[in-house]
Amino acid sequence: MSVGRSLFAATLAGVLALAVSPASSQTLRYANQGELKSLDPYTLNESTTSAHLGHVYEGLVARGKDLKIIPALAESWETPEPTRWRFHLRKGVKFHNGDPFTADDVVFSAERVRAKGSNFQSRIPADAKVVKIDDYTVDFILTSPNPILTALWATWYIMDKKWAEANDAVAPTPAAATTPSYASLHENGTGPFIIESHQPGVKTVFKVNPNWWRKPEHNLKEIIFTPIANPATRVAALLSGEVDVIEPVPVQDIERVKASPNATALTGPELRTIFVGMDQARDELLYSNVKGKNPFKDVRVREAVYRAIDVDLIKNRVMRGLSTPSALMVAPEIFPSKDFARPKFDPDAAKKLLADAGYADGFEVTMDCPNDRYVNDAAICQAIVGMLARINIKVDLLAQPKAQYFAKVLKPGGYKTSLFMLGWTPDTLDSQNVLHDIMGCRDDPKDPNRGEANLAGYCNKQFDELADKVLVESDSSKRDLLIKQAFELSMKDWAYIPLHQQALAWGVSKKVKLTQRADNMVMLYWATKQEE
Amino acid sequence: MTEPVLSVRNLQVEFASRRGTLRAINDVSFDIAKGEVLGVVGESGAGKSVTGLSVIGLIDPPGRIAGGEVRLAGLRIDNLPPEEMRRVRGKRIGMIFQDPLTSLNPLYKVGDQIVETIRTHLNLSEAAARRRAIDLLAEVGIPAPEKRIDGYPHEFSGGMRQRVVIALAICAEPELIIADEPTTALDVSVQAQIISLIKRLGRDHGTAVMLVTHDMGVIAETSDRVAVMYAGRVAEIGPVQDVVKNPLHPYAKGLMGAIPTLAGDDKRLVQIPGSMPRLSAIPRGCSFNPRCAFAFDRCRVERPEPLPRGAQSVACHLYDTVPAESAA
Amino acid sequence: MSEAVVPHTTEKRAAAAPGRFRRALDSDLFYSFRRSKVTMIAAGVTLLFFLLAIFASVLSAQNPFDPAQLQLMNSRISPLWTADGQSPFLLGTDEQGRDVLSAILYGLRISLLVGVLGVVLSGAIGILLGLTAGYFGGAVDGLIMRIADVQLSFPAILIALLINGIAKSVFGNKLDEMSMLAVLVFAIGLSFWVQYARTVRGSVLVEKNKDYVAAAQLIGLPAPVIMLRHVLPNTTGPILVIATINLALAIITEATLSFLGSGMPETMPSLGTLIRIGNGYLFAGEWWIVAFPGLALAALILSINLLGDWLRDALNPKLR
Amino acid sequence: MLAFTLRRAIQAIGVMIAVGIIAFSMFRFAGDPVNQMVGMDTSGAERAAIRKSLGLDDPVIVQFGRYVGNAAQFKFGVSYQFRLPVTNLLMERMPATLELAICATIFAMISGIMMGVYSALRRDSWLAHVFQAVSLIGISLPTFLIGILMIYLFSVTLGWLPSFGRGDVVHIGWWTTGLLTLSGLKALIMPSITLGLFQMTLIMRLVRAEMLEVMRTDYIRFARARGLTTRAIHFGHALRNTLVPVITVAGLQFGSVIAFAIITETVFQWPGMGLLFVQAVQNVDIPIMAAYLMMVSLIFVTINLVVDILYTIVDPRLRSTVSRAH
Repeated sequence: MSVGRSLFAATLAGVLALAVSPASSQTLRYANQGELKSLDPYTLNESTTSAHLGHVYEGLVARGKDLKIIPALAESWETPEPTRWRFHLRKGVKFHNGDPFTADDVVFSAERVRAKGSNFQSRIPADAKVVKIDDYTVDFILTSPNPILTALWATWYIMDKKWAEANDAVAPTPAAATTPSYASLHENGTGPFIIESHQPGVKTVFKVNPNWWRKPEHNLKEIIFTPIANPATRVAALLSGEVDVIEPVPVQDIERVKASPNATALTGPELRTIFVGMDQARDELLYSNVKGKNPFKDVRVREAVYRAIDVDLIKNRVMRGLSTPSALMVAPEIFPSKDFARPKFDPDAAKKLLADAGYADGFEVTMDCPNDRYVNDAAICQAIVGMLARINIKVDLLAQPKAQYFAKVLKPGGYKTSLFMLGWTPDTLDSQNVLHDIMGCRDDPKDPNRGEANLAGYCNKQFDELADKVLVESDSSKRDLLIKQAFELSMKDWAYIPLHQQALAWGVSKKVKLTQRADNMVMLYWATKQEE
Repeated sequence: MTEPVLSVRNLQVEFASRRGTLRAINDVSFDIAKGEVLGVVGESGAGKSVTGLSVIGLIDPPGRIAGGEVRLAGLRIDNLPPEEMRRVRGKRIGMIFQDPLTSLNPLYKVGDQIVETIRTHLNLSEAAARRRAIDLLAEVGIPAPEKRIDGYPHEFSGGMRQRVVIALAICAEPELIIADEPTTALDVSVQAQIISLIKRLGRDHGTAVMLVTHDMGVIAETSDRVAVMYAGRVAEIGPVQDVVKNPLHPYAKGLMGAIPTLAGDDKRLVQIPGSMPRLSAIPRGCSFNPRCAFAFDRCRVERPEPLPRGAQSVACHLYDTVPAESAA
Repeated sequence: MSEAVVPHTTEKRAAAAPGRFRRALDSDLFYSFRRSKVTMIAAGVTLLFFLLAIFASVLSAQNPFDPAQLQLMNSRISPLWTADGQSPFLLGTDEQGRDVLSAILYGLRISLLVGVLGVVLSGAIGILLGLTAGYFGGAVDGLIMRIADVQLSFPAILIALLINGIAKSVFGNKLDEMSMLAVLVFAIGLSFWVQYARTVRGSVLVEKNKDYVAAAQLIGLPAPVIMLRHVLPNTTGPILVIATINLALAIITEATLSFLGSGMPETMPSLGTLIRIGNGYLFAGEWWIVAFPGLALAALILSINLLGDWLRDALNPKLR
Repeated sequence: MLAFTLRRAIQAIGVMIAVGIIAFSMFRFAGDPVNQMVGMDTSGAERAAIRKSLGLDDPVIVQFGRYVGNAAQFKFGVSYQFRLPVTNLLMERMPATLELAICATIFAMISGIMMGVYSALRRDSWLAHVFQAVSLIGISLPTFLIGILMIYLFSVTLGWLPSFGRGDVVHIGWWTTGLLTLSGLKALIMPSITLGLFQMTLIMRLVRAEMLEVMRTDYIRFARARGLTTRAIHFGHALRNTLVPVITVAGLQFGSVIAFAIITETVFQWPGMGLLFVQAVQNVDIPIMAAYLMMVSLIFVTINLVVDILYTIVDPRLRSTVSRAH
């Protein structure tokens, strides 16, 4: 009876599914300002590309709607020893070409992602060993404990060994490849969608994968992705109903989109922190009228600049309320703490501090700023220029497209900046990345990668020691304490001026239900669209 | 007497301009009989070309015929509706312009232009029109017409082009040909040929010709009668021998004096002092009075009307009150 | 973009009508000016714009180029006559609290400066090259005219983009607002010289064969000087027409460059930059940020074009 | 004729070489492509390796030699952004741009000639004045503003026309066309008008001026004196003579249309070469920029050549004496 009933139910469900699914499966049209730049999942570590590829490829782990690490191709894992991670793989998973997914593919992918030309080499420590135990069990053996080993694995996508070998795609396609490899033009993942056609910069069509191992939460039969770089055109396409989802919506258009009868805007805090930095490494600023000394080396000047910037006003006026002023260099989702408050906006104190430092009449300095990277980036910089003008710091603003901007201020360009604005999302979703990359001393002989993105050249050995302890500490409460101490130290030094976490804003048709994730990755396998 | 081919009566042509209305033609009357060649002579600006254009109805705005009438074989044509006037042009009145270099459309073969004109006016087939075009070209003296008919205008010399223009003017056997300075733009050697061609065609087809020129020599050679124009009026009109030998109007005298004669006598060319007034500043009374050696008070206040003097007609007060005596 | 149009007519005219301009100026020009109401209005508007630009600093509520004068508090205020309007911001304010009216006045100054200097530069280059080509003839003429041919087939906007890009890459990131302005002037100047060169060259070729040149040379006067005295007056009319039309084109070119991100920076916006910025706020309902600069630009260019049209017709009696 | 074509062809090659040098030297300095190719967290050593593998560390002269050698074989390398051969990318995008440019030109020619002829023949009618006003406004508003306003009106407010893209395209060999589908045709309307508006204005004014000029010529007067119908005079004689300069200008303008498509394509997200170029500029994608410039130059010189030949076909005076002095 029970067998009969359940059989009956299953049959009924099947019939229903057959009857319903053709009608209810929908085409979702999606437009993003960015582009799907390569189909080889190891070529480019860039969030838009990773998000797109996340529809066709999967990692051992994934991030859920709340960004928590959840099992994906690995059903479960454990750490029998601090340096050994054991992953139990999901059975019955097939790649899009029908190849079964096994431990060999994991071992292969682990080698490929660390090979020369991969842009994701740091996903797995270079000295880690990956060992196949059986077809569905893999061990990762590390040389030192790493509590956040899987933090970045949601975007370490597993590739098919057989397919790669058959198509001469064993080596990852380097970003600088001069001939496209098979893997950069074709995909063979395990994910919920299959790329049917890909015309770079024009259109990419994703068809649903009927053999996906997970039960789909979406009701889509295909996704048509179009990059639309021009913000006004993108918004117009949404308002006129030509696309169902856009990312991002310019902040000034959010109200308009919300007021529209057929679309709405999904907004929420993003993990990216926008901050201002001052060059405190050089003895003389590159771009200033102060000669022979560097005013930003004086902690009073740094505090003055900090106190002269009114982040609330920026939030209300420039960001239209869609930003969260931040005391820390990381978002509260990454390091939730109630112990930090942003030092108060106080232009009079700022003036006094400047006078104390010997700059009562102010000084001149050039500020570098991107104008096509972050939400209203140039406008924020302009506002800051105005605010600093009131404490007599005359700022010459150099707002440039990101290509030129990054070429100038990043390490390869020689950190050529005196005052700048930058945004940062720790892709490990962990504070340690910020402590190490942005606030660690540059030119550490033991760790050349420390301070890689520390454009301000802030350097405090005590701080670096704390950061190193954070890396290896596996006890999370002890770890949080260390992080807190590090942040406190940097605030005492007025090392950086965090401004806010910008809001992410997606435009979504009223026909579409969608989950918004704070890392701003648009995952359409959680989207449902009403019948048309 | 048979009806003249062209009869112009009291023609007035005005140009509206920002300095007021200018009268380019003022009370001009003349007739041309069948087969007759009327020469119209005068300095530039005298209104001779405008007279020709108003006869064929091609005065461009802001010009307009303000008064008088033009009759073609008795039919009044100055007030015809545009479409009917168009049918008159080319069909009943042919026109030849000054510059053969610019009269032909450079982008069309000459044959096409002739055929186009023939077929506009005569109900002929393409082939028949082409045959006629070849005949016409032969008639105007173009060698190897069956070959040249497919040539473009720029492949013809100036004289040859003017022959083509003439062929175009006569292609529908018009009753009247208006030739506006047909030889001015041509070499002297070619001039005579063109003149004799026009004369021959007029004779052969019995066509009336109105020959507009500033060249008294051409007139003397070609015309049956001559009209001397000055400042928009006919100063004197009459048979060509009479006017040349015995000009009545002081202006005509001056003009005739300007013809070099074969006699080669020591009489110096008479120069008329001064120049023709601008249309905007035509003097009161006789428009010639400021330049006239014989002018008297009446000339300065009263406009002289044409007076018949034998076969001639002259607009001069000298011949009104004191007949003939002071005219020497 | 109209470079291909004007030479066709002006070259002919310059050759056919020596001294026409001078004669025209005596009476006809002024008359036809007085006769056309539209032209008078256009001239009035153009003059007004120039005056506004010159006296921008006196007329403005604030100096929009000085960040210290911008109050973020005052951002996005709608025009005075609307419900949320605030004095003294007659036409409202933008995202940065910049008074739209002041920004327009100062932007007008930049736009006109770029336009006028660009036109002057292109005129100077064009006249010089035209004189050189016409006077020397031969290989020099061939070379200059070939360059002109090539350049003519490339739209000014692409040339300006190129020059802009080259300047940017040569000077790297050291370009501040004033040098950006200089780059724009340079880019526009180098994109628009061809028409002048052709006009002047045509006129030189006509004058060169005239007797007085030979006569002047006989008595030992330098021919170029003599020719200059004749050539320049003869070409003044056509050059004036080209310059007027090019002024409008130059201003639009600057605006377009700024749309493509190669124009004046946002800290010293021209009208074009203001429109580009404001464009982003159109959907948000903050129409005044783009509408007024747009209207100002359109009115300015329309007036200049009307003047140019009238000038071209007035100097060409055939068309009257 | 052959000698003439040959001379033009040699000139064209000269132009291409000059453009090549400009393209190379400009893009040699246009910012560091490596920054665009990798994420921000890529290490300095990795960046240096990429630079080396791209040959960006070689002496300039070596890089130029390599560039010329490759360009001569139509090899422009691989796009830094898309990691695809640039030639393929451009060929893929070319149909979109050419289709747009041709539609814009046809629109501009037809409406421009009609409006120009009308306003020349009926100079003082109110409609002629309206045309004049429209033409002035057409050149007084920047293209991008017109495009945005049209999108706002026809896509967002009225919902009649698509705001971006080409709609559905049909593949015919390597060519793609939007002319065969309804959505493709609808998508063409606004971009074509936006792009063609300036040309329309230009052609209209040119036609009007030339027509007025032609109408005053002796051969038109003579044609009237021959009693030809007004139709034959206006459309047979006057228009044909007017069209000679119009063809020249429209032909030369076709190059401008392609270049101006950069703006239109950006506004309407039209997947053509212009959009690719703008994206390449933003991303310092040197191979695409260089190839675009070369490609567009090639189109320009080809057009010039074609226009010259067309010219000789339309104007018989030039057939015998082809030396067309500029």
